[in-house]
Amino acid sequence: MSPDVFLFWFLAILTVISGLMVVLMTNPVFSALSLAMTMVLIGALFVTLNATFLAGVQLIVYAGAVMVLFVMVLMLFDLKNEIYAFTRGKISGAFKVGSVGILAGLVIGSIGLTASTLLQSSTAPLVSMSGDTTKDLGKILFSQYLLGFEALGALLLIVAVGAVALARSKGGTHAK
Amino acid sequence: MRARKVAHMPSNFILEVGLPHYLVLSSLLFVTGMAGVLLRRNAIVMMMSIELMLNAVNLSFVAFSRYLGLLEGQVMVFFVMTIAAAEAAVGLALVVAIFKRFKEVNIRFFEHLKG
Amino acid sequence: MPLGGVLFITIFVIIFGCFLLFVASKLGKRSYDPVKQQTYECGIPAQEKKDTKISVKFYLTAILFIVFDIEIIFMYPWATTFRDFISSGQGLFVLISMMAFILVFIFGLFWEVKSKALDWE
Amino acid sequence: MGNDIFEITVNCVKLIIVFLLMVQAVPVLVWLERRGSAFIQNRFGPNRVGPLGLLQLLADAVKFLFKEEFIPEHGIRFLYYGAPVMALVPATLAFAAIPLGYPLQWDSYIFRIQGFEVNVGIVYVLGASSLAVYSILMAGFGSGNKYSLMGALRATAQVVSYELALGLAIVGAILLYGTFNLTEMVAAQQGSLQFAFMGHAVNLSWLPNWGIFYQPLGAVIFFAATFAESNRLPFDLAEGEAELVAGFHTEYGGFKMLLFFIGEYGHMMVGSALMIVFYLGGYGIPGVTIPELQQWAAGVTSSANAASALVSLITFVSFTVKLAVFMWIFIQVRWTLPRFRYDQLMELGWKTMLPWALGNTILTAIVLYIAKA
Repeated sequence: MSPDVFLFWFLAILTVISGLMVVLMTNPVFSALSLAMTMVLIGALFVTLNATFLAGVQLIVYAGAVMVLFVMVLMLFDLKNEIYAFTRGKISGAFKVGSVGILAGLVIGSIGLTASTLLQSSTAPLVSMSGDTTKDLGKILFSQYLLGFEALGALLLIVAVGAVALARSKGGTHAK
Repeated sequence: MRARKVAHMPSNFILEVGLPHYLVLSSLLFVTGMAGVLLRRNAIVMMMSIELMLNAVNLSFVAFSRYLGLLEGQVMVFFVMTIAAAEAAVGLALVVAIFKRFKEVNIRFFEHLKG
Repeated sequence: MPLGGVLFITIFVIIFGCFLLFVASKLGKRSYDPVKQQTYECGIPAQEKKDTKISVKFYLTAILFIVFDIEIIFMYPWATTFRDFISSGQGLFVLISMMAFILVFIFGLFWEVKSKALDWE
Repeated sequence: MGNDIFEITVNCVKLIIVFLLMVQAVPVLVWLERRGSAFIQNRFGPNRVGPLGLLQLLADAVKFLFKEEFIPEHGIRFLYYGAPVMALVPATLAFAAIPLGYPLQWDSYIFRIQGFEVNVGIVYVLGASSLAVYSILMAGFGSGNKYSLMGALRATAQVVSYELALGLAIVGAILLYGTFNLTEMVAAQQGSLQFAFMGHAVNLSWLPNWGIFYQPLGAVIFFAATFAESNRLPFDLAEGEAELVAGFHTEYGGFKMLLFFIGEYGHMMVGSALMIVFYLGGYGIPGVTIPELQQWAAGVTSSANAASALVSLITFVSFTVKLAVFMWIFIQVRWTLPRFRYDQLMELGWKTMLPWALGNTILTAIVLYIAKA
């Protein structure tokens, strides 16, 4: 077993476990922490796919910013283990789990059936991407996708204004 | 057709890692996130599950980008990350506004907000 | 990128830290006393935790951090490739488009300052 | 295959050495801090145990080891014990990516004096150190104490705010070097100060080609932000004794406290090391280029391997000296300046440092464009 393959399996198993913990933990703070771990592991998986810059961005944006916000809000509310953490009603719960399972089966089955024809070659990339894709990413972002980039700038402005307005609604700045 | 299958199918599922592996992993994570959205009652945990689904999609974008040799997938991931972060910021702002008013984050409670 | 090295040192550090904590917990003497287990509360009996009031300001700061952090992250690919764009003759175009982006950034920051979202009391 | 195993073993041993280097620097720094603060405040400081009190820390460590272990009543066990362990991880990960010396060449094998080479060094280091927030939050929530929680939230808001100024101050440096790679950045800063401006070649042979001469404002903002990132005075609002007892580590004692200490000093070292790499020429020596050094080393010993080892050693010592100077600045500042008020702190971060860093970025881009086009 080569190191790369070992790394993939190691990361994949850890990712699935921590992903399941997000859903199964009854304490929301633990859910948030395991989601942060999932994000870090997905960043590591990005590295195995040669997207090193994106892996760094994943760490900074998701693990370092978005999840910090989630954890902070949970601590602010100080939510204890919930009595009704999961959906009530056995039938509807079983129905939901079943539908999710069917979806998983369909997707994985279709991937398995088409694995042979997927991209013709499924183990080696068609065009070998050089080790450093960061500069190419910058070039493509600032030529072909410039409009989307500027639009995202405007979106972020709107989010900054809107989120602050929402958070400060009802006049006061302190939680009651 | 059969000849190509022999030539290109990963000879060993465990020893050779390729695109299908990443896609299966991504779909597993997506389904986990979806189960979270359907089963959990806490609005914040539901939003976290949505983040998990978005991450799963990002993983498949990057995998396709790597195995197709196209960088567009990575640009897309960049955009998805931004949108996801924006969604988290606004969504949590809404939840905090509701919590401040009613002291409740259970999703059942939000049904009472109907006009 | 040395992913194996990163994982190795992470796991090593976690094991190292856990080992130290374990050794320290085994070596110290133990005696049970309910007063000792109480949380620190300046010498008076600990009160209920529920009534801690925490300013929503912290959470507001975190939201603004996310937004501005992403805008800064967008500058990184630009910063690495700007020299290449200059030498290929597209420098002015990229400079202007980035300045438009930064202008939006400045406008956002200005708005936050104006609306007193960044003021603490 | 044998080659692979050799490579993996060498790298693992090297990583452990880098980690231990960071950990063993902490007792020395604590001693330096205690003696230094005593010197600044006209006291003696620890001077009883061993020569100059150097063994004081050994005694402290033994005392820490035999402290009684207990967990607070409302504490959450996993978070309470996980936080100190987690405090070690980000600093170690970030420190391992920093080039500490010129690569050593032994026959045909190139041995890097750095934990691992990362081609997106800056983004990786920032990402790794942004995980430090979790340790603080875990400690604050796991202790089940309101002072801990409030200290943790304060510390998080502060670290997060200054991360913006920190990240933005670096953009100027990235523009200057056009790369994320820390080794390439160091290589770009060797030699004497020379650049081409609008077709004129400028050469100031009496100054080293360091980033601080191109990015003075960026360097100042970056250095100030590292103070806030490592929660040191004048930015240690998280543990304002009068208001919050000891912040997020109120309930911690013994070895758990020591692990937080290692994390804090680790962050100081990472911040100083990054400052050196971005703005002060990394492991280079002012006035001497690497080829000159190699020539000199070749004159000292006849063996090429020994000469290369000598060059690596000298560059490593140069880096260590610079690091020591910065650590001393950290200590001096801590014992000289008073603490900020929380609103002043936030005001400084958001309304002063962020706009100035933004201005620095714009100015750098425009000057770069004028100089090159």
